[in-house]
Amino acid sequence: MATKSLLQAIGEGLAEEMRADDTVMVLGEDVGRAGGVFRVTQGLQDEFGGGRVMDTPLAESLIVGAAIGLSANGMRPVAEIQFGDFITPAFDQIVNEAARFYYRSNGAWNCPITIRVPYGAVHGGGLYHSQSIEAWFCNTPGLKVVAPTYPADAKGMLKSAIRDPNPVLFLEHKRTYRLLKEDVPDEDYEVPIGAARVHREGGDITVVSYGFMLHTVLEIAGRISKEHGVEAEVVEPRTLYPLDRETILGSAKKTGKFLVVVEANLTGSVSGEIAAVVAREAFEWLDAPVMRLGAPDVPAAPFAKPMMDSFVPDAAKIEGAMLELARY
Amino acid sequence: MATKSLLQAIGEGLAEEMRADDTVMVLGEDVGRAGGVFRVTQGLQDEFGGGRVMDTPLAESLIVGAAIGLSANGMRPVAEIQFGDFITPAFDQIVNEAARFYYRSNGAWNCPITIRVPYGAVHGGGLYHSQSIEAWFCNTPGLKVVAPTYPADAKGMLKSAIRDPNPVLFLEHKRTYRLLKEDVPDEDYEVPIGAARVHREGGDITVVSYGFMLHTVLEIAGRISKEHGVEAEVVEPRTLYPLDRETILGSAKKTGKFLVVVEANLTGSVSGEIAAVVAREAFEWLDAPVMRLGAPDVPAAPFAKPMMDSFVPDAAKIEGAMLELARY
Amino acid sequence: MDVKGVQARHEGLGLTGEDLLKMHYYMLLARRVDERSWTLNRQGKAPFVISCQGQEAAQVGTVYNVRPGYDYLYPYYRDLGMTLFVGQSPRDQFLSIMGKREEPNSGGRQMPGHFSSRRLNIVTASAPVGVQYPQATGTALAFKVRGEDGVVLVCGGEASTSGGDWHEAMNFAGIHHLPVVFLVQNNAYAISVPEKAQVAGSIACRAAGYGFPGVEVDGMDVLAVYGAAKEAFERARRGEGPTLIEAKTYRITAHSSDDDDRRYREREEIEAWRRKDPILRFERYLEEIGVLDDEGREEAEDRIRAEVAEASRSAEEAPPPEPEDALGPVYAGR
Amino acid sequence: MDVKGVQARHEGLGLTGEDLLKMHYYMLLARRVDERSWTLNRQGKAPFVISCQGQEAAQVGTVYNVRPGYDYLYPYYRDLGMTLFVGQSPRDQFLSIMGKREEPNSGGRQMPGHFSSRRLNIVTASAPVGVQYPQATGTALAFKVRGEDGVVLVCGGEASTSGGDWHEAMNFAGIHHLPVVFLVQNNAYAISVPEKAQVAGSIACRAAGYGFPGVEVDGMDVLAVYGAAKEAFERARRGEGPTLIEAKTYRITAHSSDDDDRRYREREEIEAWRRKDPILRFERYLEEIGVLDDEGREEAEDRIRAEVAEASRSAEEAPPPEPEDALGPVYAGR
Ligand SMILES: Cc1ncc(C[n+]2csc(CCOP(=O)(O)OP(=O)(O)O)c2C)c(N)n1
Ligand SMILES: Cc1ncc(C[n+]2csc(CCOP(=O)(O)OP(=O)(O)O)c2C)c(N)n1
Ligand SMILES: [Mg+2]
Ligand SMILES: [Mg+2]
Repeated sequence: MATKSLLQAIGEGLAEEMRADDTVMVLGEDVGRAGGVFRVTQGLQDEFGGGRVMDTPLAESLIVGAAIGLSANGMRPVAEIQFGDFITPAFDQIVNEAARFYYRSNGAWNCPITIRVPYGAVHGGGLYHSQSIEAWFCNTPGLKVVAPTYPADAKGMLKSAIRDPNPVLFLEHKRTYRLLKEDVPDEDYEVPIGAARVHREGGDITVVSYGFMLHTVLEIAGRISKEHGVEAEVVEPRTLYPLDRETILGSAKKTGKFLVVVEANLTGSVSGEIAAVVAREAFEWLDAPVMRLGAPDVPAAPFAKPMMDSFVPDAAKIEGAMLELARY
Repeated sequence: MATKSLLQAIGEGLAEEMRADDTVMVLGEDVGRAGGVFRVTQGLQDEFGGGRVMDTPLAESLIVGAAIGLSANGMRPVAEIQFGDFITPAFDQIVNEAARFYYRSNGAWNCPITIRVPYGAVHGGGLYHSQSIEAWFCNTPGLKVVAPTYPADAKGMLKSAIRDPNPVLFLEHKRTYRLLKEDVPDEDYEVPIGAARVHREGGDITVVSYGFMLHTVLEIAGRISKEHGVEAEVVEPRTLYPLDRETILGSAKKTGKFLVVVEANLTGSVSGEIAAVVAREAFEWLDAPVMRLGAPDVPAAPFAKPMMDSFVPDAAKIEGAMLELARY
Repeated sequence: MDVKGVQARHEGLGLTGEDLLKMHYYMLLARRVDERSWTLNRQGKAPFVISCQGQEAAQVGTVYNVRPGYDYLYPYYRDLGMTLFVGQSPRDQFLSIMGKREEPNSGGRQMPGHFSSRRLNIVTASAPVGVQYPQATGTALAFKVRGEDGVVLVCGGEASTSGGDWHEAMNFAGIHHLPVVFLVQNNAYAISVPEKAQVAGSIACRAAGYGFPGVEVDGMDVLAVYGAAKEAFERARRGEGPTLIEAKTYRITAHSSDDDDRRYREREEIEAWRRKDPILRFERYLEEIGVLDDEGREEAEDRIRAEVAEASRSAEEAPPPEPEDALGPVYAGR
Repeated sequence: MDVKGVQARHEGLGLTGEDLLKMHYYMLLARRVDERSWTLNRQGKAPFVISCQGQEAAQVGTVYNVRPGYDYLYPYYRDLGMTLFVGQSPRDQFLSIMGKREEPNSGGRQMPGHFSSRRLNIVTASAPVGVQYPQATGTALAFKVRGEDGVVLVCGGEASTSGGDWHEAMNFAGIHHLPVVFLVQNNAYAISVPEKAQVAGSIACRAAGYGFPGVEVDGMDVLAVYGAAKEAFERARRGEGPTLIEAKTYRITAHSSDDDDRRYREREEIEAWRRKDPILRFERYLEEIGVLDDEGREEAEDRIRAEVAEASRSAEEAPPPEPEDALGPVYAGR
């Protein structure tokens, strides 16, 4: 077992699946010789050749559409969208096509594709290299949307995604790519889609979060435990659609105080669905209103640092929300 | 004042705006000689000519993109997307472009376009002439999303949309086009964007709904008042983004019992945001969990009648939910 | 009439009299199934009909090159002539337009014309126009990656070339010399929008810009279409890449049973095209070369009539879906 | 050297010596501003740089036909040579790359290269490649609807032709004979992806398929570009419709300051292209025809150097945005 960054873990997961299964292919912009703009696919073209690791034209609808067609003819493609902000041209192929193959053909055709999507705000990315795009895809039955945050989870979930007979949108927060390393098993393993993870147990409040925000939440959970004696239970959905309602509700009922922290523009984000589920199903257990924290409803993370830093929820805001909830 | 159907009211609103303002144009598939597949634009090309009422190629990204470009050069285009299900290719131009013109140019460029979109389930429409697409667009600051249900509201809101300096997505539920007629003022008037409407006052429960579901909700509200003495307050958001939180919360606080009814696949629908806002802001007033009712999480309305009828929430399900809430 | 010169036409294409009769059979079958569909619609038994009428030559002439169950097919909603040829039955089509439970495309979930058959390699189709093109290139790429000689046939109307998906697919197919045949059935209208408001320049000519052949062919002439498609399929099988075929044809019916085409086109125009009916034209040819006479035609008609009547009757009796069928299947299991 | 023949080139295009010096000035200015940007990047003052280097002839040769503030411009992120010409200043560019509050494109909201100026009719640009094309056709349609003779210039790299938006716009422009000039700066790479994996056939050739002229031009030769663009703009003004220009050029720098181009291209290739540098080439021409001598070049260099230094200095001093600036403006008021 060696320690790996998120980026390394995903790259390894890809390589292992390609070694194990000839039908697994990678396609996208700059994924070949260059190894991807984030270097996730580095080395893959050398190992597997240009036929199985293919640079596509700059055409996202084509990338996903071709992946669908590959899957209809026996392959298991992993498509990369270079930045989540540029997934929009592929929206039709994802929500109207891939997600509906199975239902519309009454189970005759399925669509085993994985779409890897780096997302989230980074300094200097500006409006179009920063968006949290998950809400666009979380009202689409037939699609699975996963967003693991930690390296070992990501590798195991990538394997699950590739082996899943359904289309899976695989979100990778750019700011977590190299943020930390952790032990990643050497042997083959899967982390199931649809199962949330409890990172930290606690009886006072529940905080649900994912992506870069999760790191901050965990940091603050540790701090307020020490400084204020507040024990936060921190739950990472890992799969955003369909949700692991059971784990989320279990924690909400246990603590009676619930907060969702997302990096997305708050209104219309997946935080709404999570909060609504808790407000409905854990009502009798709630000792405080279900709270949410996210980015303001402003187009997206600005380029200039002072603006970017005030746009993304920071440690102070998150700590404020957690303590407010704890003290409610 | 004459009585008009929703379809007629919208058609008239378009004609009046075109008469009043030379820069208003209509573009879309079949909007010209044929007058639109639903006949909303009937007569417009005869009156205003092919230059101002233009049949476009079958290319939704082009339709919205061209509308954006027209607006950048002094025009006020009204683009029609033939069915909401086909708005997906234009997703990029709407959420990444139109909605962000103003912010990204620091207020130098705005984008005064209106995008008319028939949506919602109809018998025989199948998966691709039926979808409730609103959630895709309700996480996008810079965009306004409106969905009026009644003829007079629709005409007044269409005028507001066309005169608004921002991009407005104007949703029209197909099943309500000819469902009823009501008095529509003859003189010029606007119905403001961003203001909900209370259709029926009541002290027992609040039901928020829009589109075809709203008609059923109102019908049942009348029935359960007579049959069960339950007085429902029925609130129509009319604008789905940004929400009129004040009116919605006012009603929730008044009744303490809150239900949202949508036709969309429930999970990830706008019902989540509405419920989350109420759960947060009206917590102390709530006597029951915030409830939601929508279509099951199944790709979309099927073609065959028995399946379609079981997919869309019907009177029995809605009545059941309203009574369950009232009796909570 | 230079009978020898005429005979040379199909012989030059390597077709026997039997081939010709088979082509004729499927063209006529498609037409009669389609006509019966409108009757069912008028009777209130089929809520929606979308037709192949006028396009049978384009469809059968092309699909005649397909190896059913091996090559892949992305038909569009008018391609009844194709789906019948590769192995769907008239009864299947009637089940579909009546939304019956055992309808093979979708079990009553989708509107008619959204063909699908895993067995026949007909990839499940949908309504958004043009989405099939990128998918078809991916399917062709799979053949290429595995070194197989399968071909992918992908179809659409002329308006299906207006959206970005068509272009992205043409470019990708051209870059990788993919074994895909693009068949555009240009029937002069997209619902009400005439070709001149839909297509700048020429669809067939565009292929040159992507570095592969594009041919415009008389879509009312099944042999002309067959000849162009034969070359395209052979090229694809040889690994030489894609071909674009633009078949000039005409939609004889309204766009669908929901459309009233009097709003946007003249009756005279339709009548003029009816005189170019691809089936009548092919029958004249078959008569001229002595492959079909009055009696033979009657026989074919009778056989098809009986087949269609029985299929329609049997489909009408089939049960509708159950309400609960709406609820799935949403996700495939592992 | 046939000086007369050489002189005939620019004279044949109706250009005076003054025009040539103006072109030279903007090409050199763009280059020097760009070079300075990399310095600021290395100094940690500018987080992101994306370059025009190598493409100045394509840019200035084309934009020289634009009437600033009347015609509309949809530049892409490398088009510094254009935005300087129509009226943005070197200081504006430095403000932008340093994300300063008074930066004119976006007030520090957008990455550099996302040009915008209401005053100069530069429509606000974004990062998603290709979205500008449909917008440009709409802007051209507005001119046409109002009967004005404005022209819209829209630009992109060769990869911007791969997405559907480019095609949808080409088709629409062709159908309505819109006054738009499509300039594709084909610099052989899209980040790491070489042209052969990006473009099937030929971009310039594709215009024929849409029924309007497409010209391939040597993008390292400002006069050749100017000549092609002049014809295109005149055609557009006469109401005859669009033109596609494919300028063959080369990206001398890495894709951006975030890219390491050693991963995917050889140093020798870059060196070979450096020898075709459009500025050096133009200077040789200017010398040959006696419009520029060593002294003149020195003077231009000095003037530009001073201008750039002052602009950079002044931009560095400008204040950054305030944190609260992030919060708006989201919606325009009525
Ligand atoms: C993306 C998309 N936009 C709009 C529609 C609505 N629509 C269905 S068929 C059609 C016309 C298609 O015309 P064409 O491609 O020429 O085929 P034809 O029906 O003439 O055979 C339109 C506009 C659609 N199905 N998909
Ligand atoms: C829709 C979209 N997909 C991907 C990207 C990421 N990206 C930015 S520039 C670029 C390459 C563009 O190449 P080209 O059009 O040839 O222009 P060049 O940079 O070579 O001048 C890519 C892939 C993007 N900006 N937009
Ligand atoms: Mg057509
Ligand atoms: Mg390039």
